[in-house]
Amino acid sequence: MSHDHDDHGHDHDHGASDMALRVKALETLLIEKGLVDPAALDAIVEAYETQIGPRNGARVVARAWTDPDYKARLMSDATAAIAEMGFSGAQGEHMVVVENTPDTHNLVVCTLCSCYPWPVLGLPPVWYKSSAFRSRAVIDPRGVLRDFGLALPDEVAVRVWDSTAEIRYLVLPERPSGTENMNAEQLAGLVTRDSMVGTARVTA
Amino acid sequence: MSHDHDDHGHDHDHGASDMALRVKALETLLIEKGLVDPAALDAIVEAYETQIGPRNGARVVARAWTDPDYKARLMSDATAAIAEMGFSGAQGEHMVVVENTPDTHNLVVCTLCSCYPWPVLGLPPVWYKSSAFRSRAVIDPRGVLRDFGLALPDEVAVRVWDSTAEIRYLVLPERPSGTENMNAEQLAGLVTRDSMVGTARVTA
Amino acid sequence: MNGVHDMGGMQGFGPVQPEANEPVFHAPWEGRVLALRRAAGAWRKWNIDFGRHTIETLPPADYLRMSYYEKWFASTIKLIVGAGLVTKEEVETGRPAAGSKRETPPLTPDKVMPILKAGGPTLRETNAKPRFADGAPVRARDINPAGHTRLPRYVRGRMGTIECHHGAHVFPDTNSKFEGEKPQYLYTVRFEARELWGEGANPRDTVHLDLWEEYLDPA
Amino acid sequence: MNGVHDMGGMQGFGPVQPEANEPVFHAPWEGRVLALRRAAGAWRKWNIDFGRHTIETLPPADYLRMSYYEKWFASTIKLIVGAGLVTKEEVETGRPAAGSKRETPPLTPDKVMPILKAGGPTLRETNAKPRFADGAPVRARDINPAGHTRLPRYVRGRMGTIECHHGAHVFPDTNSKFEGEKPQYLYTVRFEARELWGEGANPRDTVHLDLWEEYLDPA
Repeated sequence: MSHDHDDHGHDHDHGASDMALRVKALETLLIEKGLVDPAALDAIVEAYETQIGPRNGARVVARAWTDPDYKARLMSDATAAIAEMGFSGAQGEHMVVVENTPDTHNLVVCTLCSCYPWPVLGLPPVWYKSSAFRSRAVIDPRGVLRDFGLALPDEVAVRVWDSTAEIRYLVLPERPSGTENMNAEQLAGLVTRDSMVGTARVTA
Repeated sequence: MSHDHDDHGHDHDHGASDMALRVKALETLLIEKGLVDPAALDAIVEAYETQIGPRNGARVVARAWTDPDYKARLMSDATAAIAEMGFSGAQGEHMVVVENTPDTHNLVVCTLCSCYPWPVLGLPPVWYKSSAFRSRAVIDPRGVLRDFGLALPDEVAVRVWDSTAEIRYLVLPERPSGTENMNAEQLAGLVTRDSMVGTARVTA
Repeated sequence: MNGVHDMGGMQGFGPVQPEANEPVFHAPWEGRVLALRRAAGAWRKWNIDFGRHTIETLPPADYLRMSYYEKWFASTIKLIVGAGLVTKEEVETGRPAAGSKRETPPLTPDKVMPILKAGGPTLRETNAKPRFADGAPVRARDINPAGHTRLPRYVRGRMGTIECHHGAHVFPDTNSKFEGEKPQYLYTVRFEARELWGEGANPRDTVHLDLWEEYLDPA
Repeated sequence: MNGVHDMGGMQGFGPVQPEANEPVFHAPWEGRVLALRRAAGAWRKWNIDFGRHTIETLPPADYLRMSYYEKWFASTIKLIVGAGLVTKEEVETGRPAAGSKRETPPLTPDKVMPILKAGGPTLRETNAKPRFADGAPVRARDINPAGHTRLPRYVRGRMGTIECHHGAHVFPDTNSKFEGEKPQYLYTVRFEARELWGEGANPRDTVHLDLWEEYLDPA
């Protein structure tokens, strides 16, 4: 799609540095008014930069691949099974896990905003929040998957999960062949964020 | 609806003077390449500034009010009846007239772009082309009419005409009482553009 | 295309704001854009349906931000570059490419009023019989074409009633892709507001659309 | 509200563009916006549904133009001004109003992880029986509320099948207006892609949404 207004491109750059200044000004105001504690702000940022991210979900997936009892608990009560691993809370209060099989591929979206299972996947990537993904995932999921390089045969059913309520979805991808001798930690290293949203497969 | 980005307001002013320069540059290029004749451009602008406007439609309406035979022709073949008055052509190739009555109020919109009956009403006003009008006219026509100060009782049916094809609609408003002694020319002076789109009544 | 241009039924754009004593143009450049579009159109390199689709495919955020004539201007550039009348470089520099030939404009001042008065009728002769009679119940089809269509989303899958037909008209879905006029019967279809918007709507209210035969199924 | 945020089924936004090795934040201010929103939320002056609606009611052209954290920032200002935590003038000048009292922040660093780990569950006890059994056919209602709703346009009026319920959850339509939690059964409803998008869709494909009891009628 061509964009005839190259001269408007500056808005974005202008916008970015402008945003840094405006956010700083608001933060300063709220601190001065005693409404927020700057150390609490630091702690929130640090939590999402270092602790709450897709490695959590990868550990859940790897354990489900290697521990049949855990997998059974995960499929019947994902919230509790994920909490066993120490992951819980904001934007993951009510979890459901959906399993990919040779016949069925799952894809998660939030068409109305950008709901995403934070405790297991961290903050959503830009593409997940984009209008392109939010709009097309429900009407053209196979086209979206092709954008990610994943061409599904017609025979594989696509199940799209639109996160319209407070249930959050995690895709349990298929364990790749050739990984029979890997342990859970090694397997977790293979599991990508995109595979747990449903826009990729896990490869060995 | 509040707009937190006052600092983006400049985009519009910037945009306006910028547009004048950009349009001038394109016009100059097309003239230099021999693609357009500047005198033809002047003639087009002049036509819509001086000849093709809502006074045309007002004359059609006034004649329909005063000439029962004309009104019958107008209601059965609007395109031909309007052409009798000398009005025809671009964006009015296929005309239909819809009549307001004490029981029925008609409102014209184009939800997909801004189709409008140019030969009888001229170029559309900004509000007709606005997202607010295009979106709400079909789902909340009574609310739109209230924005224009026209509160319709529930007993009056509202018919909305969405101009999705090349048929163009002209509303024949109700002739106001107290105009029994006026001639067609005087009546035409009362007929507003909005009354022929359906967002106003004609008042004496 | 289910684009942001397909606005029927959206909420959140605020009140309609009429402007008292609105001028025909708010700045001279608006009139020049209108004239340039018409004069460039006289080269007959595109049709009205392709032109509309060119506006619809502007980036959605731009579509909402731009004024009507800004959209026309942006889409006119897309049209004339796409048709090869000018190059992108010529638009950017504002100068004809070195050695480019000087054309002769097809639209001269004497032709302006005749062309505006003639317009571009879309009614076509047909030997076909209309599929639907006046008063027939119909359902608008559930189609979601990626290209241009004039079947708005808000009526798809909904039941309506044929009011009348207007003869056979050029079909925008194919004409916009230069795949032929495919003329077919065009019907005015009446939809109850309650069928479209649920029980909150006034039971007396109706919405009428002009829909091509291919957009409709018997109901 | 049928706003531009209700994007399911729209076309014309182009391809999805994944970014290789995307950082958690693309600039430090993004993280500060996230943190400010959470820390201001600790004043408990609004709930998540009101917060979402505050983003949805940004001007539509801004909604499409802004990045995610720009929208959060703009809506946070609306929230804290609307809640009376700060005044518009304070936001504009960046300084506390003369004589304004200094508060004590409710969110201290030690509470951050416990609060993030706890989240805000929306499951509520209920004595009601679910209206719909697993496997029951349902139709999503044709509602068009002006306020917040989590029933997307693309399923309204469409037939689906109950897959399961998740107990009673806080109802966003009322909670967003501070009219009560009105907890009610939340169901996962399966829609055939063909029911939503017509015959062009793959007959194997389905779309699943979590919908509250009030959004559904028996079919």
